[in-house]
Amino acid sequence: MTNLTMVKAINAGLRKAMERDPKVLLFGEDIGRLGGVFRVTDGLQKDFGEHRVLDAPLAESGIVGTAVGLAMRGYRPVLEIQFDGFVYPGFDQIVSQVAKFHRRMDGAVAMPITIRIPYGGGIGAVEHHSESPEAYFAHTAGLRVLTPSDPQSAYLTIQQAITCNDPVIYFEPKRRYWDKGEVDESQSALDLGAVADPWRARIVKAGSDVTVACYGPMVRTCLEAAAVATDISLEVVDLQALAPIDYETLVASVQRTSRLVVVHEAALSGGVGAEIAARIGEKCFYELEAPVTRVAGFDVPYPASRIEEHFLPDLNRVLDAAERVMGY
Amino acid sequence: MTNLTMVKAINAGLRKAMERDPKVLLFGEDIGRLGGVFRVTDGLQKDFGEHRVLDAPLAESGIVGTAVGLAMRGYRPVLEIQFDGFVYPGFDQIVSQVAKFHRRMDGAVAMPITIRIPYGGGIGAVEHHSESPEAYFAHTAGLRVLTPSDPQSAYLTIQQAITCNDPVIYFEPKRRYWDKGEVDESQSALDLGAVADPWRARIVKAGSDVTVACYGPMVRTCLEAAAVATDISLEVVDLQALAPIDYETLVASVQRTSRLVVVHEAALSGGVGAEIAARIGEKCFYELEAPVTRVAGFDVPYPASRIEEHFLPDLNRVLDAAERVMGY
Amino acid sequence: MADERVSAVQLLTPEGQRVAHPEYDINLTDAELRGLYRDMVLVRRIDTEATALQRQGELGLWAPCLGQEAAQVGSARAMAPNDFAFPTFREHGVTWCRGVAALDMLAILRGISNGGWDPSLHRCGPYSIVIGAQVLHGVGYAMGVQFDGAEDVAVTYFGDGAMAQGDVNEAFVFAASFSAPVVFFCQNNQWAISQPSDRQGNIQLYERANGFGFPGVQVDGNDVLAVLAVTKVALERARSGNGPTLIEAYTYRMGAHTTSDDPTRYRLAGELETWRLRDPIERLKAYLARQGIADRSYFDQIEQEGEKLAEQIRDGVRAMVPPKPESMFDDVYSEPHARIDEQRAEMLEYLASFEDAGG
Amino acid sequence: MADERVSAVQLLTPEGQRVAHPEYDINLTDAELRGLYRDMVLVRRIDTEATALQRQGELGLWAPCLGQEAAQVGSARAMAPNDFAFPTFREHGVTWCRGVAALDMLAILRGISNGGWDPSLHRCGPYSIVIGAQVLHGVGYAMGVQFDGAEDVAVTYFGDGAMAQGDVNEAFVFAASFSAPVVFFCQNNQWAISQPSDRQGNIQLYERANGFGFPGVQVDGNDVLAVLAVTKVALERARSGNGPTLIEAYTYRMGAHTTSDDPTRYRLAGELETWRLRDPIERLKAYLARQGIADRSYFDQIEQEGEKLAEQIRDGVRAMVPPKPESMFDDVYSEPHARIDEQRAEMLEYLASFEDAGG
Ligand SMILES: Cc1ncc(C[n+]2csc(CCOP(=O)(O)OP(=O)(O)O)c2C)c(N)n1
Ligand SMILES: Cc1ncc(C[n+]2csc(CCOP(=O)(O)OP(=O)(O)O)c2C)c(N)n1
Ligand SMILES: [Mg+2]
Ligand SMILES: [Mg+2]
Repeated sequence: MTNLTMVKAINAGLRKAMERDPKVLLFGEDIGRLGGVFRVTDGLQKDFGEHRVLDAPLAESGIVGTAVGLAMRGYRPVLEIQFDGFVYPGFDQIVSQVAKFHRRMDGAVAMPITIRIPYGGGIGAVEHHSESPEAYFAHTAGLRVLTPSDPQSAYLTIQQAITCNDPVIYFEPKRRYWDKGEVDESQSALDLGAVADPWRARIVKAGSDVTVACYGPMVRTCLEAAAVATDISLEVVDLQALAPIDYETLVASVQRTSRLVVVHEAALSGGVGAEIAARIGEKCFYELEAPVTRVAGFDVPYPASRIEEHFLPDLNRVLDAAERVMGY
Repeated sequence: MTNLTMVKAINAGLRKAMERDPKVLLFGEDIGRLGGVFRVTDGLQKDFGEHRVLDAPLAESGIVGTAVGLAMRGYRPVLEIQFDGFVYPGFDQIVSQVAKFHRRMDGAVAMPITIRIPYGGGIGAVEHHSESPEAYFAHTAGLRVLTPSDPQSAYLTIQQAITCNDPVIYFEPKRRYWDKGEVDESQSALDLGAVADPWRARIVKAGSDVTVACYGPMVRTCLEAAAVATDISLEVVDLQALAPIDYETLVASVQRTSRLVVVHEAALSGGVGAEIAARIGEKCFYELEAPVTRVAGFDVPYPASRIEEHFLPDLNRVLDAAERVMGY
Repeated sequence: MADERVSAVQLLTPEGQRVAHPEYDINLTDAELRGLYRDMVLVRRIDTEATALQRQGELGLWAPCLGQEAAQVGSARAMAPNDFAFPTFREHGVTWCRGVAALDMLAILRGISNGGWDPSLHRCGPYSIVIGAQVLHGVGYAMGVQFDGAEDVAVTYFGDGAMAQGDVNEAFVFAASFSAPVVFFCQNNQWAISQPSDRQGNIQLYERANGFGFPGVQVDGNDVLAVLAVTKVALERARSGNGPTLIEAYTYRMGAHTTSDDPTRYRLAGELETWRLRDPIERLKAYLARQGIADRSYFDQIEQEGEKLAEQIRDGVRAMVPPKPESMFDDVYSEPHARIDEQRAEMLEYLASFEDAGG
Repeated sequence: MADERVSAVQLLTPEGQRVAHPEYDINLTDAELRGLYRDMVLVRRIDTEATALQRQGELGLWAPCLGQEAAQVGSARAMAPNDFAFPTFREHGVTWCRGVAALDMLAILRGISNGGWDPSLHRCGPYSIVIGAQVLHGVGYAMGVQFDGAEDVAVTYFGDGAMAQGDVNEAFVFAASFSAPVVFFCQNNQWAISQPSDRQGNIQLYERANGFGFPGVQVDGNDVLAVLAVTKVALERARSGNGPTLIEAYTYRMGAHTTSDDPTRYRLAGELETWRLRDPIERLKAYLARQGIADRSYFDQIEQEGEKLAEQIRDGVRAMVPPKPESMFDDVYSEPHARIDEQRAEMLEYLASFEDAGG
């Protein structure tokens, strides 16, 4: 066990993946000598060379589009999008090519592409640097979406994303990049399936009154809420995978608690929480004692950083929602 | 009253809007001499000139991006995206610029841009020509989303979209382009507010057992289902606006029927139906006799045209869902 | 060429006269020359048949390559077996040369598949529909070749209209930056649906390349020999590590954009007449006949081969059956996916409910 | 310039010697020359102060324009009042010349706004952050000018890195196609964060223009006179209906990419030393002094003006208060919106619940 930040944990996971498979390439803006603006790829170009860790020209569609060609040639590209708000120039290649190529070719061509995107708010950044675009990708057939919440899950799931033969949009909660945690570096993705299936939700804190479903940056927030909630027992579920979502775990939890609060930073309307509310509303129709309640960002463009704290769900808003569902 | 196809009705609406305001410009690929691949702009370049109806180079980001500049100069651009699947290269300009510019500038700059997109399946087209990307835009703060369902609503709402000072993504149900209907061309957008508010849902068929919420291409399908449903009385609600959705009308309907089926062609997970299910689940928690049930496309890339009929919701699937909600 | 600005490499005049070129030349055997003729005639036959089948309602759509056979066959025949082609929906001449079966080309248009063949088998990508997208794929593939230390080349096809797309220009940047072994083959068929190619500015398209740091060359796209010669040089350049070339094949879309299009709305009939005189097949035929490389009996034989192929296509297309509805769930992912399994099961159950009702 | 491939227009040597140029020249009054000096010094003072304020935690971030003052001031001072600038986040010299108050430039970085000023008031767009996006806006604006029959010109700013973006290249296509009155002003400051500008291929950036059908010119970006002269010509060209020009101002980013960046990770200190000798302000100062256009007392006076400005900025920034939380709902739409009203009400109610609890 080592105590690592999430940045270092992802770095270690990338290193493992590159050691394991020479076809794994890293590709993105400023990821080489600089090591990425968040230093996630720090040292990897030095150790693996310029043909394994490639600095890309400043063009996101170009990065994703050439990755499709690299995949056709048998490579396993791991892309870094510098910030969440800069994935949109690459949206067409992601949605029309990466997501659809395997189906288009009746399975003859695989698209084992991982697209890493630092996402979410809470770091006081300027516009376009604090977006939560996960719903766009979760709604796109052909993609898988993963997001880790702590160093250990980051270390494992980044390897699993790279090993997966399907395209994975890998959202890294940038405000948690510098959180530290114990990481078991002896675990290898090859025998992870049994230890930690990335496509399963994790109950990170058991509880009995209200299930709180969350992911990425909000897991810590919800754990903090659960810790201070004196008279309500919260069960915190880290979804981990946003596409497909593990409803088995979630339904089982809601069947126990009868109440569900979903928490995310992304705008409320049409967010991932909407799909969860719809599904749980169906699957747990008779069990629910209160409507599925969402705590989310508002339906406005991400605000200037000095007021983002009012946009982002925090401990108080989670508790407020928990109290509301208990009041039904 | 004239009997017009939806294509002709939109053409008439565009003409009205252009006559009313010299700042209205049409911009898109092949919309001039050819009149657009669906002939929606037929004859308009001839009548208004090459500076009012502009043929654009083949570059969607360029079309949307220059429209932002045109809007800054005081124009009111109405863009045509040739097919649904070709809006993605323009996604960045739509999401990061068109949607956010007004807020960014604290209201100092308006973005009265209308983006017309023929959408949906049912015409037996090749890949990328039958997409239903409305959820991406409905989830994007700063945009409004409208979709007409028949010639009369198309004639009115296209004018209202253009008159609106906010950006409107205007989805045209291409499989209904050739449906005919009575259009009252004497109605002008200037006095439409009272007659037909585009932001209000329309109850297109009253009923008492199940509310069926739908929009665009599915409205006709649901009306047909309602017509053949002998033992269940369906109330068909044409949402018209997908952002913002008129929950007032919808909630009132569900309060009467206690049951809701939502129908759309777009993929189920994360579709507009998810948000509706989530909201109605909240707002009508005590009234609902059955879970909100969705009839939608599957979570797969749009299939080859010879099997698209199995992807698209049809009369039978709507009836099947209605029966299911009645069975609770 | 009529247009004064055009400075295209030519080895065969429209009348079928062989001319010399200071930079580009090519020596082909008689058999190779006859082969090029055969390719072009058969591709045109496929094209005509597909157009006819579309009219009969057997195909949903068809994008004819009529008039562009020399550009497509000449460039594709220049490729080595291991080179990789990235075509658009109009490149039937390219897919033909890559060994894709005619019926497989029609699968998309028949609406039974979105692909049609295994790219690795033919070293030829699918018919790409989103304008410009495949050009980046070609560059990425070429980068992979480079990292492999291999000597293959990627050839990406696109049209004059595509030169406006961001993706195509980004492809130029990436190719130049990595000095990737790729050939950009642009067929300037004068039209992007209704848009004339000069709408993009008062300049020849091949000149775009220089500003990105690699050479551009314009070739008479209706001259199969010149196209072959120019492409060979570009391929060798790429193969030997000298990076990309942009080839502009100056040609003409003699047919409609697709069978859904009505070109009389935007272009004058006279234009078509001018280009009929430059027909790529007639040109080579005249040369072969004049040189005694082929005679009437050879031409007739190819004609017959074409008729037979057409018949096969007719029968084959009619026999093509749609896939099973539930196949839409196959290959969406290559690893197990709960949501897909659930929805497939739902569909099957739903479909079965009709059978029960019927039975 | 040290780089042999560089062929930049220069009117003032790094030593402040006035040299002639066959094509470009300019005659400025002494007052104008002093004005350019004043602009550059004050812009640098704003820049230094902002960098300091960021270190003190008063600003979230700062993107210094250190070293690029001549490129920015020279081009912006060439513009007519009604011309319209489309800057990026680094163009403090441009916004300064467009009359934007220094404190308004800092609003974004203070995190209290995503804009900061009214574009129509200054005829200057906001600091654009998504690389390349504003270049298309500039072209669209210029198209509008053209449709209006007006004579304004749009000047769009972007960096060497941005030359790779699809949007920038599409902007070239649209501008050429419509012959739009726009000037593309690219500051090649040698770096796009950690990427050296020659990564885009072995060619000078200004040469990109020719292939799109309009002229490109390279200017010594540290020579404010040359920049002004070259920009004036491009503006006149656009104004008189002759379409776009690409100007590559060859300069150097002397500071970090932003205050979050650590350039020692990717570039050598020697580079900075070389460019220090080409400092744009020292160069003009030497010329002014040598020519007797300004003397020490003038320089001191500007220095003092700078100190006063810096003080104003310090005080002003500290006094800037964040907007009300509920302001995030303002101006999302310009017409009533039920969902927004509902959420604003919810927020206000929620916030009030704390006040109740506290009171
Ligand atoms: C991104 C995108 N936008 C629009 C279209 C619709 N479209 C199909 S072909 C075409 C014209 C293409 O012109 P060109 O590149 O010259 O190729 P050609 O059709 O002449 O072979 C257009 C606009 C598309 N397929 N993709
Ligand atoms: C679309 C997009 N991708 C990535 C970024 C992150 N980013 C900000 S500045 C920058 C480098 C820009 O380089 P250049 O265009 O040369 O301008 P400079 O910073 O040198 O002024 C990058 C990659 C961005 N802002 N937008
Ligand atoms: Mg063409
Ligand atoms: Mg730069």
